[in-house]
Amino acid sequence: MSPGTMERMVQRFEITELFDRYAAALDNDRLEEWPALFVEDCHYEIIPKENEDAGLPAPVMLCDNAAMLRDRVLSLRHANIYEKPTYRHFTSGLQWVAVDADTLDVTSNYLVVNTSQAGVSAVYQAGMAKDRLVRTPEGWRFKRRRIVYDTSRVQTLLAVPI
Amino acid sequence: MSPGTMERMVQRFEITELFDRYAAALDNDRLEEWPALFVEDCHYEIIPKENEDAGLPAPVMLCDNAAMLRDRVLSLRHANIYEKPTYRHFTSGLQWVAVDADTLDVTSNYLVVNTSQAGVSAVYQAGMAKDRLVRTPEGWRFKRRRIVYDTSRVQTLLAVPI
Amino acid sequence: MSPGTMERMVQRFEITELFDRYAAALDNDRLEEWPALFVEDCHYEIIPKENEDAGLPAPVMLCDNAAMLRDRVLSLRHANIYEKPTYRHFTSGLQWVAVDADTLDVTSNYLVVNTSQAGVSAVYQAGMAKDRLVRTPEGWRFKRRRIVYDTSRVQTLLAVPI
Amino acid sequence: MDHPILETPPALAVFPHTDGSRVPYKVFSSQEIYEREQERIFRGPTWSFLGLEVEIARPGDFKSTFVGDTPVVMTRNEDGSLAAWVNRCAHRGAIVCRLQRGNAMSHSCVYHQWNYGTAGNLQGVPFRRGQKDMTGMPKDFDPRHHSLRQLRVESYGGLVFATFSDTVEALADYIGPQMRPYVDRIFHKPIEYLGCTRQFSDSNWKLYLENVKDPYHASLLHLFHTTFNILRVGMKARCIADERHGLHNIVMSIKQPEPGSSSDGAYKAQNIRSYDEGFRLEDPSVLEMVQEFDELATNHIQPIFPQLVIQQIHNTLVARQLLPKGPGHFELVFHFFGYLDDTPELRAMRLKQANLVGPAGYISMEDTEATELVQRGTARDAEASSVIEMSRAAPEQQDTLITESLVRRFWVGYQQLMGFDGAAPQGVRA
Amino acid sequence: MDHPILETPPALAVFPHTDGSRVPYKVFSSQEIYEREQERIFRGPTWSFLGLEVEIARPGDFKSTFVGDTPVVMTRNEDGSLAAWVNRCAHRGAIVCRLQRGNAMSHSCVYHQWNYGTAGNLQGVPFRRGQKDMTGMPKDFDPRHHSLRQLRVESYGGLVFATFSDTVEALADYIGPQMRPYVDRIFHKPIEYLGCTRQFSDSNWKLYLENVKDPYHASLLHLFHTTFNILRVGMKARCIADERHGLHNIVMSIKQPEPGSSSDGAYKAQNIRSYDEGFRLEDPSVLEMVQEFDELATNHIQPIFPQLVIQQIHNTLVARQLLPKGPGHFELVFHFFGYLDDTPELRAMRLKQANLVGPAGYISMEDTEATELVQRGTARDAEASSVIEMSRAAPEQQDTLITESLVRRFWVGYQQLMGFDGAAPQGVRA
Amino acid sequence: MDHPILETPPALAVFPHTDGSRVPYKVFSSQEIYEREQERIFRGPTWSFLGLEVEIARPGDFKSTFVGDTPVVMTRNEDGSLAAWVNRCAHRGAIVCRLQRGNAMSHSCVYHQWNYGTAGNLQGVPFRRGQKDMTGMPKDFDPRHHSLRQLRVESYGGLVFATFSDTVEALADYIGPQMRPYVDRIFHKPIEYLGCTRQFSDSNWKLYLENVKDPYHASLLHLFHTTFNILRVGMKARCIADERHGLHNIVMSIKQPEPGSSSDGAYKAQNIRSYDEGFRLEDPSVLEMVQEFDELATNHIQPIFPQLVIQQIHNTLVARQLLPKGPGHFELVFHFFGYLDDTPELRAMRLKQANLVGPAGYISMEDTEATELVQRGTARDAEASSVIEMSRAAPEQQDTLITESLVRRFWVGYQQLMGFDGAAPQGVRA
Ligand code: FES
Ligand code: FES
Ligand code: FES
Ligand SMILES: [Fe+3]
Ligand SMILES: [Fe+3]
Ligand SMILES: [Fe+3]
Repeated sequence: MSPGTMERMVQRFEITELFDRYAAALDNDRLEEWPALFVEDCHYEIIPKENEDAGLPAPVMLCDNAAMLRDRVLSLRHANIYEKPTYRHFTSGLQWVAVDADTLDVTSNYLVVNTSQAGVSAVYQAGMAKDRLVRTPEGWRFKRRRIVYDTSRVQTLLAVPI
Repeated sequence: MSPGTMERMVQRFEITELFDRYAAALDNDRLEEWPALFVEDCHYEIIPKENEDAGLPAPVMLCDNAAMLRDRVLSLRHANIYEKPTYRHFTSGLQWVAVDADTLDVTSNYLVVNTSQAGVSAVYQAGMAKDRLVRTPEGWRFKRRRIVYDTSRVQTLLAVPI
Repeated sequence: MSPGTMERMVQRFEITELFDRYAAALDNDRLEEWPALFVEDCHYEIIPKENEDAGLPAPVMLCDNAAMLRDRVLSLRHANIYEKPTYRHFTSGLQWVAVDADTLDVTSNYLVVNTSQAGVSAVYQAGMAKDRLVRTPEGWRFKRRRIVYDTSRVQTLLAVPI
Repeated sequence: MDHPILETPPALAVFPHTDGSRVPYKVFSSQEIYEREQERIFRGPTWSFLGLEVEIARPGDFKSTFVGDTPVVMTRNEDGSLAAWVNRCAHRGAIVCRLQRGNAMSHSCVYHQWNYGTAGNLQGVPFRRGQKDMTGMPKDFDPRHHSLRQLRVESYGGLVFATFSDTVEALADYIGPQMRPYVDRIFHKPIEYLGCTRQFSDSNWKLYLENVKDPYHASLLHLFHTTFNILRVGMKARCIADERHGLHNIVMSIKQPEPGSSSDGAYKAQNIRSYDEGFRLEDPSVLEMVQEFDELATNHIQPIFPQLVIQQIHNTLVARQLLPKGPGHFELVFHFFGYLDDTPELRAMRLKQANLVGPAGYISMEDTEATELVQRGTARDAEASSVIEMSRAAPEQQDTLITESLVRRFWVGYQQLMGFDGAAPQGVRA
Repeated sequence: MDHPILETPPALAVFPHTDGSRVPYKVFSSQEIYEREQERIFRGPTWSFLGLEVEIARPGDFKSTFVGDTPVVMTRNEDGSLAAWVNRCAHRGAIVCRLQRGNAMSHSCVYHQWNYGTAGNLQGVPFRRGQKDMTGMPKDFDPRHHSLRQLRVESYGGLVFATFSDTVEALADYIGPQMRPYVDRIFHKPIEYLGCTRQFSDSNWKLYLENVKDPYHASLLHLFHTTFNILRVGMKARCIADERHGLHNIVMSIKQPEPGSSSDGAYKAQNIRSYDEGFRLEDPSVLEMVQEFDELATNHIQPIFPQLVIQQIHNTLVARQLLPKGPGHFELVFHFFGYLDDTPELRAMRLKQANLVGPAGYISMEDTEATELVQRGTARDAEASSVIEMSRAAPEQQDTLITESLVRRFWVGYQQLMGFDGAAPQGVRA
Repeated sequence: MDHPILETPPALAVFPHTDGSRVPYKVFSSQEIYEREQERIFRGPTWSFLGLEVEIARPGDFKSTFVGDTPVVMTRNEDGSLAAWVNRCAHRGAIVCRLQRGNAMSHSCVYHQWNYGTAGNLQGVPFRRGQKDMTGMPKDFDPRHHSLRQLRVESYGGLVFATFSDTVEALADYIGPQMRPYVDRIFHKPIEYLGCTRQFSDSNWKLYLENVKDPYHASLLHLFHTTFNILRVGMKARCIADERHGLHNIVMSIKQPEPGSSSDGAYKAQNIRSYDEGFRLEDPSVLEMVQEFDELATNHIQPIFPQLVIQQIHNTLVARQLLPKGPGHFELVFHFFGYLDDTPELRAMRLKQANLVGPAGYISMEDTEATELVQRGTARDAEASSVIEMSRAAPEQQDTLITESLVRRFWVGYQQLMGFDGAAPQGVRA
């Protein structure tokens, strides 16, 4: 086994652990766990590929600190009216570079399948995630997560984060 | 690498190997291999999330030993009439805890895409799996597998296990 | 950890790295990187399961060397007219055997979700890949990749490789 | 429901024979016929099954469901009485109740918060009297005239039904003297709700009714018993259509109880036999049967037109709700239940026997497969007809499973309700 | 647009009252009505919003969009003028422009390479004069008669509109003297395009217009402000329908500017208050507001019928384009913009406030949820009607948000355009 | 097929010119026209291609396919003869044959096990004579009157066709004296079936026929050859429409064989040339060509109306089956084949050249893209028409690829079949 191999194996493992926790939290209605996967001073954004490709900044969701993430959850729990979705996240095409010992820049494909109250499951959104992960005492956390979605026609609404 | 890391890496690897074998068997019409991934004294169940959330027990499939799994395969091969599906299983959001050295409790998301005889592929079912794995001489096997599906409206029928 | 375990863990890791690079290239419009994942003397083929099961050879795409892969990319870039797709590849059910120290025979499930210009995402194709990987100085490369697709009814056209 | 013949364009559907033995395939695919069914059947002189009383046991409990394809909510009022209303806000038409199940002593439409009581009565309109110098609703606005559309609701044996009709007879009379004893057979003591499963089929809702009224297909389409050489000893059949209109019916397979048959499963052994050439179940427990009714029937299938099919197969008990979803689709909701006094063993057996029925059922999965084969086979041949002849020469015969009498009787009743023949429609009234 | 009454089958849609207070639900689901809307509204005497001039700033810039559901391309000609044409090749009907956006000084149809100028004029036909002994096009073929269908195009304040009508008045007159000042309020200086987001709803396009013309729902459906106890100090309302036909309107919520409110965000503090029993935002910055207009309005919602809704909410600026996609669907395109002279801070604030609007907006996500609830609630009841009574007794009142006057006015104008009443339709002409 | 004019509502479709040079776009989207096509074309006096004889070589072999959108099964009888029947059970209408391909000496419907011979004749009805005291089918039930709907079947050169018509001429005459020599050119010796690929397009089936009858688009839409500077030496064209009705035709591109061209691929070198400014293929082997016919044609495209297109492109041989799936969709099934006596090298070349055609074909993928562009471009403009003028002044000219004559001839024949003109329809009979 080449020297670098084990290091990358561990990185892949740790990134996957984080992504799986992320999916498990959002997909099983444990939204409250979601902000804890980010550092306080973070950036979270959902933006259509259409704008990203054109160099235009308009997002559908934009949070520049973890407090805004918690506010989003609070609002979804207590203020907003929407048909509660049941997401299932799937990830592939994981690519990353180590910026330094404690920083990883990661990109990946994602698919979100949603099931309506009527019990019909369908592709809700596909796209890619552009992430920066940083090492913390609790393990890797998101310093920045930019969700760039292909599915520019958002069906009905987007309440729960991707 | 923290001491626990390698242990969890190996666990993730071994769980993934089992899940991949499971998918490869069901998705490539090798149903006969499916019961062998369970211990004899096992529990297999497919139940809608709707019932699970309400604490109600009604399942669509329920086997309380491996003989019943083999019977299901036998019946699908020789007794039941249905349009043979072509499933493709996908898994994500893997989470697990080690109950003891030889027992793992695992949850995961799943997606099953099915292709009809007419050659059209579509999302057939999404949901989560709640599993208990036990270590055997042949490796990890399912002691309990509970498929909790989101897609409460089962399209046409559910012949081949999930 | 049994002696063989680490070897298979590394193999799984390296196969996954290759598959992820493959997906990242095709899914992010970096087609030019795609042929480089094959050895020069390679075989690439896309064929419907319908024919494969019947032992019939008719493919929808067939390249018997890397030059033909590069030609396909060149033609897609400069000659052919089609609505540019946005694919997202997903893989599961990874199974492999080591033919020898430098050769792996691998099978896997795949799902390709496509998003149209109108911004609608849908299942485009599902199936399985039958691959032979060989070790090269640059790492594992495809010696042979046979895409056997379930979705026999190809929607509109198939321009970008799977 | 009195439809002058004129009103019925003769071309809409023509039944070549008067005895229901020829059915034009058009009735399975025509949007126009579907629209008329919603009006003349589901909003006509019929009672539609909504669910079980135990699903809404406590005051305020509610469940969203349908009558035909009209969204309807069934509720339990504070005084314990039942109510049902169309799930369409009296203001600007929004779905008021957005949950499938729950408990609430009032229902607010999210759009402008108009508030309704459990019975669908309008009890609150925000800013009705304005605010400060805002005027609010006009003086002549009377909330009593803007309640949700309220339906007649009645229950029988714990089964809840609703109707849009003011003229249809009381529920017990609608079920009728012939069918009531069989409903009573199943609903003779308090039940426990075990949950529901749902199945969606790409075929017309009447194809499913044809299917459950057709014992002829049972042993031919469902090969589970025969494949595993499961001996059927001395079966006696009972097939009775409601003599008034043929829309309801009962189908039973009865065997005389035998010595040794009991809840301890001793029954199993003799119930299974394997042949050298045959296949056998490793674990036949799924087919055990505990006798819990005077008459030992392995099957009790009873459609109460149009939305209910009562089912007892071995020890599984299910109230199936049949919901049309356009001409080419229907949804089935299987309501599983047991009895409050079930032993843990019996309860476990009921759940295990869920393997027999529903979307994955060993002896039922073929039914939706079959109805979809008919939908696809007939789509292009709207003017062609089926040929329903089995035992046509012996319409009175009720002790055979090899018959299509119930199917023919059904279609005759259907024609009357739909005004598809010259006869003055009596609908389902005696 | 002069439709003799005869031409209108009386049955197509009947509005029980003449004041728009009763709307038959059929108008939300009927394919026939939808087809007529395409003809009488989107291809009738109206101007449809296509996009912003800044989206096609340079000569050759183009964008594919729609007028109703007809594919249309808007372009910038070499001389800087604007053009728009139906995206259907004059030869055999293919979509000519296959990209959503781009820059090209000519457009070639891929099928046979017929080539058109930016204005849609046919300028090239391959092999028109044949080749060697091949004949080519007939002598009588005149390219000038085979251009793309060209539409009238005008822009107002940087907003680009097009129409199929030769008779409708000029755009400025169409917007009209009542509405222009409010359009000018937003479009008073050069803007910067920030990108767009899209939302697809399974409901009728008019339900969305009803929604934006309905201030009554604002505080009742959108619970964000109330949930977080965000104090609304001294709000003044303004609801004005275009007196000519009621199809355009303006809705504003105005507050008197207060000492200390400024772009430095000091406004924040007093704008947020928390109660013991209430919830509070950890980071209320999303609700900051920098005063940038004489009148401090937190909301400015202005539909210019049929395809545009101008929106200013706090500091977010959006031109919403409403596109019908069949009777049961519509698409919304949110065009976000700022001003060329925005400071980086202000620009950042506009982007952060995108959290308030659009498909994931804190105070907007409920709107499509509501329109879909109405679509589903009314589908089976085409003949029933909504009850639109709020403040009906005070039609003149314009200073209240508790009113449905704008909705009623809209429906009256809609009936005229569609020829749904005996009155000689004046359409939208004064 | 004799349709009195009265029966044809004049409004259904109006062709402005009599020469097929103007086609109302309505024919591509109207459900009503589609329904009539099923009746007058696919169930009218035409022969529809089902597949190749080699696909069902052995007795009992069968394949499920369609005539129009009616499910049909083609079979090989025990005596080696061919049969075809509508895949709809005579009992209650289920699809009888549920597999795409297979071998069976009889076919049982799964629903009630009615059993049919390979020719579709009813040969078994379970419990027909009842059982014990069960009555079974009535005495007057005669199985001979309840077979599957059997179609006329004939094959020509190994191509299997079927028709619903009793009056249409024999297949060879239907193909006709003009077209037969070209069919013979390809089907002159025993073939080997290599498999099929399928493509589904969201456009009308006639758009695909227009496409294959339109050599004008070839060099303009398909840029593969030109992009890679593939020299086309001394091409000769041949475009011939069936003079009887214009529904069938042949299009060929012929080159005189040149010294050195042979199966050893020496032909390659001179066939490829690169320019400094151009692109070149690294591996041009995909464009090699072995001469295997007297006439060295790179392309042979021959539609036999309505369901077949015979194709030879270089050395790929394909029988394309065109299946309508509603007004807005069609499916294409590419049946690849070679000759029994192919060398391994030639067989390999045919498979490699599959890269040229089908859903991923270098010189074909654009065709479905184009037909969908037309479908989308014309959907809203049902009353507008295409302009089909190329070489209209030289209808007799057959040696050019720059022509739309075949397209015009097609539409004239189509109008006759559909009864869309005043002329007494001759259909496709000479
Ligand atoms: S629509 Fe229900 S309150 Fe307005
Ligand atoms: S269709 Fe546009 S050039 Fe022919
Ligand atoms: S439908 Fe075919 S046997 Fe009854
Ligand atoms: Fe059955
Ligand atoms: Fe709103
Ligand atoms: Fe072509």
